[in-house]
Amino acid sequence: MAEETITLEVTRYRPREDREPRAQAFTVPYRKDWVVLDALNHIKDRVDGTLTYRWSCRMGVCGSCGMMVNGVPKLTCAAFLRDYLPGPIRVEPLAYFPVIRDLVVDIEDFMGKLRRVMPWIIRRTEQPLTAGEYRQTPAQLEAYKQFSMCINCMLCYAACPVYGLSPLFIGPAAIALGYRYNLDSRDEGYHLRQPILAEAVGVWQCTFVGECSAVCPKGVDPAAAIQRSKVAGAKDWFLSILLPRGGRS
Amino acid sequence: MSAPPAPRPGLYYPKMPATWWLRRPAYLRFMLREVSSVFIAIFLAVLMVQVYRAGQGPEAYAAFLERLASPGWIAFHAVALGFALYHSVTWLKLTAVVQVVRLGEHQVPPRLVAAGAFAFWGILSLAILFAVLLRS
Amino acid sequence: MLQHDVLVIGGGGAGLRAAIAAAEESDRLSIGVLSKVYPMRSHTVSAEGGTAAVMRENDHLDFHAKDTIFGGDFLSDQDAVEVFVREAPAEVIQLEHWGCPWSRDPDGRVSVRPFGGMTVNRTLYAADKTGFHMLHALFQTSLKYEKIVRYDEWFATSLLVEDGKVCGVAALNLHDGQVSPVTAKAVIICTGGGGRVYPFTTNAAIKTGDGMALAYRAGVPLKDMEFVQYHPTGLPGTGILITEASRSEGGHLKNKDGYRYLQDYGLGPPTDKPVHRKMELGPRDILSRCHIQEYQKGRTFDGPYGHYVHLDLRHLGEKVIDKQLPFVRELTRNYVGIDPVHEPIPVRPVVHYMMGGISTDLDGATVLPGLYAAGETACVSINGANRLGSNSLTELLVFGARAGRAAARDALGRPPIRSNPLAQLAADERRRLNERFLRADGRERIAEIREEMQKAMEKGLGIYRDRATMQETCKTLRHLRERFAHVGLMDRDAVFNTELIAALELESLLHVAETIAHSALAREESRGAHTRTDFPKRDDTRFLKHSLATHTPDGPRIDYSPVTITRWPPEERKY
Amino acid sequence: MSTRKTSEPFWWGLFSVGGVVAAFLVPVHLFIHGLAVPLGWIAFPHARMLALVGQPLVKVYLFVLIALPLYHWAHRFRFVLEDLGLHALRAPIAVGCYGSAVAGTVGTLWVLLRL
Repeated sequence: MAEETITLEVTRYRPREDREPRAQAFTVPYRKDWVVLDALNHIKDRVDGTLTYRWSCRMGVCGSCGMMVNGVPKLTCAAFLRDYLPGPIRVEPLAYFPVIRDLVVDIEDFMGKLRRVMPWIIRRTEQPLTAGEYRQTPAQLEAYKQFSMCINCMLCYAACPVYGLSPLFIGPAAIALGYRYNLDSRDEGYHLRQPILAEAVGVWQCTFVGECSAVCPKGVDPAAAIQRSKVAGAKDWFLSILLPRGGRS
Repeated sequence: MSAPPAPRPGLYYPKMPATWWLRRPAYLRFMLREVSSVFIAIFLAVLMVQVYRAGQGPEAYAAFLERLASPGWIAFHAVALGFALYHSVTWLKLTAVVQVVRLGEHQVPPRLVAAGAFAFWGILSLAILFAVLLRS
Repeated sequence: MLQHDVLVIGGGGAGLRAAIAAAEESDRLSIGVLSKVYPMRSHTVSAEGGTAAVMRENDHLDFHAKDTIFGGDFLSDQDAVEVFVREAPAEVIQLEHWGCPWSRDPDGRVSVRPFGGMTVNRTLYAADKTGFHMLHALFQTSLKYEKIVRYDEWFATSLLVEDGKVCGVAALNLHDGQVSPVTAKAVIICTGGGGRVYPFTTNAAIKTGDGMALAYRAGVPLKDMEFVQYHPTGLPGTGILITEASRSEGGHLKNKDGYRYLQDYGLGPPTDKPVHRKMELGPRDILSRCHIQEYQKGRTFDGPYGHYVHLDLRHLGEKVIDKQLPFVRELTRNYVGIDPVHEPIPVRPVVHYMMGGISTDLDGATVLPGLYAAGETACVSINGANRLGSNSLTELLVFGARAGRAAARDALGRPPIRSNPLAQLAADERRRLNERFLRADGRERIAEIREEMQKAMEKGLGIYRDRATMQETCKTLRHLRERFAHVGLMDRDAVFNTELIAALELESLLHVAETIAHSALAREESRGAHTRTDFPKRDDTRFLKHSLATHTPDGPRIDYSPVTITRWPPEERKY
Repeated sequence: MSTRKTSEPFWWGLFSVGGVVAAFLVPVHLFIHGLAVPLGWIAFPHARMLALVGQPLVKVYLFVLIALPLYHWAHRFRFVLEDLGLHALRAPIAVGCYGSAVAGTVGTLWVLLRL
């Protein structure tokens, strides 16, 4: 009996030899419970050991295996072959990022930006551990929880044409994480963090395409975080005009 | 603003063609949304001229209205109305996501906020139409 | 040359906690964190249920200690457990101060939930993404420390040892393929476990026991490797973890007759509300064995991925599931197309955690001067023969921090490292990788050897074990090691050579598999997760001791060391 | 506040307000003035028009209706041009767009105050 198969058109790029990426077709067995990542693993283990990509948890939480599947940023561990029948399926590296090799992109730019938004709790005075936890009501937790769900998978950057056009843009995930700490009732670092979010290359670059939120596998809604930071930034700006010396310190 | 990161050798830097917004339906919808502002602006400029013509006297005003009745302008305004409606729908939907509305401890779901905004928009539009009809 | 005072290998929970602890110990220290993946990709991210610490008035350090020791079938070192429970509360509060979004009670205190084998509610949680939130809180906090220098996507290929002291590692930078020495006065291994020696595991692809093998190859013994924990509730096929929290929130395990079978195995009586240590809140080793026995009685379901039972959450209702177990719902919907609000979840036991690891003292120090270890990769040992759920996240905090501080103090007291001999050692390592993998023309395929190893491990070192099959597995593993010498790579590129990484990982896996198999073969008793059909009873006279596997050219040599008993003399383990 | 001064919040603020005005008010006016009146569905003779715009409140209303959405247009059009690849011309584009909106505002004021 002939085995059912499906074809993947996978982007290949060897930095030492290729000037441009090219597509290579692989035909793999089709199984209805296989995801795109399973197909890639099949190719790597049995067909071509040089195929290069990242993956790890296979349960949608480590954020390693983001790629463009038929032009849309996806976690390949959660993209089932059956949803792309009859194929072929185009598998490309995440858009707008520099490509290191094949399906592996360079995310150092994001790592730097993440650090810039100071994604940690900032306090004027640190309560000693012996005094126990900072109290935080379930409602206070709810206020920022959604924005703490980011797995740094970079799908939002790959969906964001603004990032593609202007790589200086801080971008959806980093802004959402900065905003997450601004919303945390334990944090007192708004005055340090918000100016970074509200820089010219920060929230103001965003034109609210909204695709970052559409592709987010964790429902973070970075677009909302960005727009709300704009509202806060505009408020701060007009306040600083009205009360040049007062307002928020 | 810091300088753009220097390209590193060995990496492939993808280029962004000027037609990027044709690549995905969502991008195209975004572009149409942005372009709606052009149609709105043109309409408002026309409205301003209409007010100006009214100040110049009945003849100038009538001539202007006649010009507006030409098929070209009617077509333009029909298209512009489509864009204006598209702007309103997208704007109100997105505003509901951006503007957190709280009732006590709880956040009002964005869908509900949007529904409220749409209702307000409808009532306001009817009121304006009614006011114009009454006066004319 | 890349030089640091303290070098942490692995950027997961334990590694980041150790790095921060070292950074806070002294301003004068430079700290490196070297990891084969970006820190936020580490497997800590997949932990779900929670982290245990005594937080409430109705609890006591001694209760936590007793539960842990009892759960570990008295193989835990009790001095280590006492340190562990004592330092746990401050560690979880520290993490709270660092922004971890713990679930909260209405009064603003962190919430606690029951967990398997615990007598009191003491498991803090962030819904059912506790590991994810802990890892990201630690990672994001670590960004605050400028003296923590990261080497993301670097693979440590060997320890550099000079004059009997660890002086750093040789490491492969994935981005350019260069092997460089990274020197340090103290090295902390925090690379997690090696669940990938088995075919069916909750463990991520990266969990290949690299750190264990690194230490083992340098002559450090691996302790209690025979104890491998099966988690009773993984999804068939993928092995995706369905957290124990789904049972502590009140979920029921049912066989194909819809019967809560755990009551037949001394865990009853069944109650509607979960009762500590009863029924579904029994310890993982026992629940996994019950599953196999149900299967043998023909009372499990049969599916394309073998036998399974049902984890039924329907009676909890949508509200509870969405608030306390949103990830379970997300996972089952995405991966098996089942909504736990309306349908029971198919589950079966799956390899989850290694109680054993690099043998360390209470400060994470190994017998090799300058080398430390913490987290799943280490064996302190607090988990004994069976770890209780939610102790591992606490362990990586407590012993990660202790190892970080101890390594920092160690580094402060050591003279500068002489770099010349190390450059030579690293050059040797570069040559080894080149000749062994990149220029070799072997015919053996990585995937084939890996799959045969996994099959052999599942067969001989599963939930139930006996001498004959284990001997067979030992033989197979030895044979695979010989085949591995002839492994051939298709990928000869320097840049991001993941096939080379896969080969190095397979080398680690084979070492780890052998230590598991040989340690298990030598332990002729049943204790905790190590169950032998030919020796069904615990034997305190002969085996109340830790096994130590030491590397020799002919495979692991097994020795023993005593278990530290302080206040809890061994007794029969009955729930 | 140590924020590096950027005028972006100011223009974004005007853009937002203009967007709100455009969303709520423009469609119905577009319908009336662009279609209904020219097509004769509604009569809108000169006398009524003049009487209407002579009222101060109506003048304010017309100012809001016409001037504010111009900033909405300016902001969006600026980014549309950038999106189409004119990145190198960012500064002149911004000046041109916002400048046009300011000119439109002055023009609107001039027309309304002359009446």
